[in-house]
Amino acid sequence: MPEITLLQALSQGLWAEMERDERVVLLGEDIGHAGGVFVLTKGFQEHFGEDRVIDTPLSEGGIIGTSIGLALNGLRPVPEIQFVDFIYPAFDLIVNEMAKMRYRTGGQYSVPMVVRSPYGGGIRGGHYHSQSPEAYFAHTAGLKVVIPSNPYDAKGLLISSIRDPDPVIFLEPKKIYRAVRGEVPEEPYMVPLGEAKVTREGEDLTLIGYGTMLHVCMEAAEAVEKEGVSCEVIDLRTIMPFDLDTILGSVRKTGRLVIVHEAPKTCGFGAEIAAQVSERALLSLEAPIIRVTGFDTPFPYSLEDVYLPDAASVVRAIHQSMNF
Amino acid sequence: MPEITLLQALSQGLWAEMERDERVVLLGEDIGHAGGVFVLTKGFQEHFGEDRVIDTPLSEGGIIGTSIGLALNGLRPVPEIQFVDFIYPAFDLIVNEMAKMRYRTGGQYSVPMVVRSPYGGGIRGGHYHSQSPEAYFAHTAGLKVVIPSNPYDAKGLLISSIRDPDPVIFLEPKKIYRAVRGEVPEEPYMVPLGEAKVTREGEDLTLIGYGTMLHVCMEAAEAVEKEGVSCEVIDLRTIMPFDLDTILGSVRKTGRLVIVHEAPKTCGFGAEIAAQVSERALLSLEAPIIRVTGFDTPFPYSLEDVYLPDAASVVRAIHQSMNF
Amino acid sequence: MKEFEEPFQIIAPDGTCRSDLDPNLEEDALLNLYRMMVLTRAVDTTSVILQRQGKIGFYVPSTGEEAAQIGSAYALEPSDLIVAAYREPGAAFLRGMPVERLYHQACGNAKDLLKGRQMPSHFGDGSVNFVPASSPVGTQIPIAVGAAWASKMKKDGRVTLVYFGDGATSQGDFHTGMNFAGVYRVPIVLFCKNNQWAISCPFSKQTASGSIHIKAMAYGFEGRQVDGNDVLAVYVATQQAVAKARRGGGPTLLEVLTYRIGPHSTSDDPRRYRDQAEVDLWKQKDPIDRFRIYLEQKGLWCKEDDERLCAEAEAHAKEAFDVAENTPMPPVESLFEDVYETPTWNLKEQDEFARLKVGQT
Amino acid sequence: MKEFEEPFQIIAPDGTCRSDLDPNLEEDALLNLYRMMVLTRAVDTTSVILQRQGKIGFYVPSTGEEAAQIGSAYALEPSDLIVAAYREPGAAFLRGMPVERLYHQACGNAKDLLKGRQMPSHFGDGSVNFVPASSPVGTQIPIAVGAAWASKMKKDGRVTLVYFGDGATSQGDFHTGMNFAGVYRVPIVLFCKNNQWAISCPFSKQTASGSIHIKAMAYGFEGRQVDGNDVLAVYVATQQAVAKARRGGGPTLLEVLTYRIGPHSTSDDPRRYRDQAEVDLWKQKDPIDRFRIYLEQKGLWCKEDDERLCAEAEAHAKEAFDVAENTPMPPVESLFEDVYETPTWNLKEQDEFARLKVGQT
Ligand SMILES: Cc1ncc(C[n+]2csc(CCOP(=O)(O)OP(=O)(O)O)c2C)c(N)n1
Ligand SMILES: Cc1ncc(C[n+]2csc(CCOP(=O)(O)OP(=O)(O)O)c2C)c(N)n1
Ligand SMILES: [Mg+2]
Ligand SMILES: [Mg+2]
Repeated sequence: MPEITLLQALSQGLWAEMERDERVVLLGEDIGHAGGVFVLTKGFQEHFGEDRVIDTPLSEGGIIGTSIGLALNGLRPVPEIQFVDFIYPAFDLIVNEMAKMRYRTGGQYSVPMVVRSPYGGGIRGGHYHSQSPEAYFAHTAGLKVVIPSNPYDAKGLLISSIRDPDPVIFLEPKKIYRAVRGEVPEEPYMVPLGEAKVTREGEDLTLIGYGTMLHVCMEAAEAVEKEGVSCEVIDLRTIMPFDLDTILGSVRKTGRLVIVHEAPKTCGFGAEIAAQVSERALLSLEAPIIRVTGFDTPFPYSLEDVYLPDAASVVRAIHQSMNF
Repeated sequence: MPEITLLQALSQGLWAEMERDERVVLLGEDIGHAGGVFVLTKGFQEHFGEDRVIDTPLSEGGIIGTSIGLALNGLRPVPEIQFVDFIYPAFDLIVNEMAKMRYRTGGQYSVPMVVRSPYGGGIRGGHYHSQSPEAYFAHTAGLKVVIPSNPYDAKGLLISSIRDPDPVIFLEPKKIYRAVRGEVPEEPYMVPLGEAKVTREGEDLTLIGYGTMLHVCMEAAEAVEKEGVSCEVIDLRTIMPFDLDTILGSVRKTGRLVIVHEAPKTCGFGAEIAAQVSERALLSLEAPIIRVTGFDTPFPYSLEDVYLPDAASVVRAIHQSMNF
Repeated sequence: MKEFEEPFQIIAPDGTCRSDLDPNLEEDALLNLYRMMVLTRAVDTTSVILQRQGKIGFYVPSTGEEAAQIGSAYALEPSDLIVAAYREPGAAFLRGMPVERLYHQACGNAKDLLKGRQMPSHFGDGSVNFVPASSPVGTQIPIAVGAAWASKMKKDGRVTLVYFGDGATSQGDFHTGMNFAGVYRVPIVLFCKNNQWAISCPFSKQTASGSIHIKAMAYGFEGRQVDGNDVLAVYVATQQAVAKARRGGGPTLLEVLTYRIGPHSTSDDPRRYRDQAEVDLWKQKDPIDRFRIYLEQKGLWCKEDDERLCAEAEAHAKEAFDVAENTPMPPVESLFEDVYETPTWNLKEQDEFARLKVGQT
Repeated sequence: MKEFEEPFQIIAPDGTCRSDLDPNLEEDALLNLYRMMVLTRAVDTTSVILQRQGKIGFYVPSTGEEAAQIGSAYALEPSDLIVAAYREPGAAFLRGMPVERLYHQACGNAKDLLKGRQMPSHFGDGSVNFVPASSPVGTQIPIAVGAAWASKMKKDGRVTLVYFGDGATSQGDFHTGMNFAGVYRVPIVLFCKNNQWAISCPFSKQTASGSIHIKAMAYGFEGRQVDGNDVLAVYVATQQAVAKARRGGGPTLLEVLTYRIGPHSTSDDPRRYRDQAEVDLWKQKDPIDRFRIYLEQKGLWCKEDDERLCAEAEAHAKEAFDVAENTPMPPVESLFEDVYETPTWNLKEQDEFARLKVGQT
């Protein structure tokens, strides 16, 4: 199988779904003629036409709002928000309409659609090109939230999201768009939503990450292996609904948990995992659950490396947990 | 001291600050001529004039956006969002501008302002007149989030918020606007932000609530007292920054914790408390922390009593914790 | 220039008709329009009473705005889509939604198509292509534009009509919806019921533009002002906009001038903020009275007919409510349906918890 | 009707001047305008090279848009407020922000007034009443309207000018800002630099309205189209709008027609989406060339002057960058300042953690 980047895998998945299902339409700023600011949709408009790969005016509210209508009237829109930091003009439409359409109409209408957006830090983007807002969406009933960490999952999860009957927020870790490569089958395939993946088995401590941070977890796990600490690493993949069984199974085995995410700590998604685990597996815990996260500040520019969780910080947290 | 309602206390606090500081201006839909949909600002426009009590067009984005500018240019706006369910058209302005203005300008500009809004269920409002979105704001660095539960605190916290140098989201539990009365000094006073209040001392279990749910906690505490269970009840009052010391002190004493809020469970503010407590006081915990919360659904209409945490549910959680 | 023209009118307030503009509808059609207007008024009157009696929790009256609702909905094909605000029950009735459904929704009972999840007056009925309202003002606009756009892409020949108020035009959603409608020339009628008030905000304070139809210039398509208390004018103007949309001519903004005779909702007391004199003035332009005079002048209607119809309509409303009132509440498990197509584990768990709570297990 | 008029112009592309419209600025003033335009161009050219050399991370060029920036900023009093987008360095320089500050900001170093928190090209300087840009397109509009409104309330005589692009007019924030500006008649100049592109989106696909100034009709105040490559026209039009605002006449929308000669930013390659022919056409309308011819025709300027000035400006830019390059990075603790006026407990704790991380404890 060919090795391709995460970005290429997403591009492939999107292309495959557009070939398979003519109801799939893409819309967003600069995605067509220019091929997207990350060149993810390069060649799409030439192939699928301007009616299915739509360059929109500069309005996230317009993009999401009309996408909801497109979905409600039978299409399968996959709107792109150029950077997720710019999704908030559409926040009302997302939380009050997209998330609630099925519920508020008693199931008479539904809006299957996938909002794709690059998220996260690591590209020197300062506070408006680096945010990780997954907790906002995880807290919003009616949304699914998906974050891949590698090319294989990226393609499979994107395809599953597009075929899913519910609206999905699909966050793409832009830092590793090109940095992470992997083998990806050329044909379409699905990676089911809601299932985490144990990317490394271990006995002593569980590390949970997703997106870019999964790789930080893996790096930390490798680092402490030399010291004889065996970490189990879980790639959450779907944030909502998250795979609690896999998490609990692992923590019951290891007794120790470190959660890593880029988003600010307070009310970040790590809090939910910590709350669930300490509620359901308290007696298995041999040490406090530690969260290694971004700080409770807007995302910085010059000091982004200080802001972002790195393997060394995760290793420190592992030590802290092991020495408890 | 006269007994007044929570609504009257807020009205008094607002009036007092407008008298004290002419930079304070109110703006919102229907707040002036009509006196507000909850009649909280009745008589304000007559007294302070149309330039300080401003009826705005129907645009939350306009209300918050211009308020940010008013604050940036030296005023102290107190915008009202008629129901917090309608705050999201301004979400971008809140999270990307209001919350970050001081940070992104390196402290050159700041926007002291208080966004007031009725929140929460219990008035048969269905999903658009009942939401509790405090977790969104608590997760946003740069914001303070305040929720009073009684007239005394309401007035003092509102005055503190207006005098605070940072932007504050001030959520008013509309279900108890008129249902809760209490003694309130006529003169202005401050209740400091960031400090919780122990509204009932106890030994066996800690209950944490805020807003309407504080009263549910108190009711549950009274109910189990008869059984010999002594609950300590904490009124959080400020959600961000929350008073971790008071929480930890209490849990270290009681060893048991039940958190109650109306917002959906997943990624609700209860998760943050649970995560903090289980990180910092794990060895004090004699039972898993339990969250009694709204469901992970949009807020319903007919079945709102099933949706909302009630004393009986809290009592069940207390039993569960005590029997662990 | 459009903005200096008079609003489009066919029947003058005194019932006289511009025969050159009369669409010459058949007798049945004319009577049908009238009946629907009267039914809408009867439901309104009944509902306000029911609310006062504590039998329903809330209601949004549309008295005075019947011509705007009925004339517009009548211009559509059944397969066309309506995306509504909350003040258009008449449009739903005209489409075929039984009055009973409005009351099932108002009661939030087990037969409510919305399963008891929204406040009253948020009715809707997918079977007649009438999307239920949500409360946030303005969101329906870009959504409707998207729905219309889908029709253009699918070439299904459908036109979408979206209702919104004068207040809604201040929202960002109005702007982005209008802009996308213009750029992609989607088959939509943007139907603004300018009833002069947004709760307590008079139109003069909502915007400085003086009118709403003029705002279409900012988006490169036609805006048109219509006398909203003249059911024929509303019908003809909407029909023309629909025809244009259907033949690929793109969107039209209609500003339909009418008046909110009643309170904003049963929770509102308009005496706090507006003069009765203004209301009285508009009462003289009552759309039902005006159309009745027209029908009478045509010899199609008489006093006895009217008395019978009003009595029937009132009885119909009451009977419909009786059925709704006697329908049980939705079951607890319905709380957890429709969040997703298939409930997730957390919802299943919470469903258990809810049953425990109500003592079902 | 406004929308059929030609854009306001004083100096034609060939340098000839409509003497009836010439504001007859003093020689010093004219030369100052020219110098600032040249400086802005020099900083642009230098910065793009610095970015290619990897010395700064990112840059937003404004080549071709100098007249729009300089002419407008020159129409303001120092105490007036500018709320900027990211493509107006010239306006900041004219106000008195040293070029060094732009580079401190671009380097995000310890002397950056923004403390290293934003990407390059988000400069600003409170000491010259120039609010730094944030990235979200459009948010500055309602904020600026609010700031102007505060001036009206305080009667401080200040006028606010807000810059935004053609793309920004599609955002809801444009709409709500414009609407509030109109309703409250605030002293603001809404200055839209229509540079024909929003990244890859040509103006023709941004809106179907054909122009931007026409959109002011939707808000009840004046919109005016100006030749944005004519620094005198920009100055005069802005000056008139400022004067009107200052005397209580309310807001003005200026659509200033210019062209983004370079890429959207150093991350962008416009060859992917637009024809070089179009660029070349606009290059012939270069605002600096045009104004130089005017000055030359007036006998105020010659080739040697120009060579000297260009060399000076380039040297100035380079020196400024050198200073910035040799300034250390902000300290770790600066990360936790300014989130709130006083750091909260969680930030203090995280500050400790951060120091541990970088090995400072
Ligand atoms: C986003 C939002 N803000 C505020 C409200 C509260 N609200 C409900 S209806 C209304 C007025 C609407 O006026 P208009 O659009 O003219 O429609 P009308 O009620 O006159 O039919 C307001 C302010 C809301 N529902 N949604
Ligand atoms: C809300 C938002 N959406 C998208 C972007 C990405 N973006 C940055 S600049 C830009 C184009 C802006 O065009 P215009 O307003 O015409 O200004 P110009 O860049 O031409 O000066 C886009 C899409 C953004 N910064 N903010
Ligand atoms: Mg209205
Ligand atoms: Mg532009």
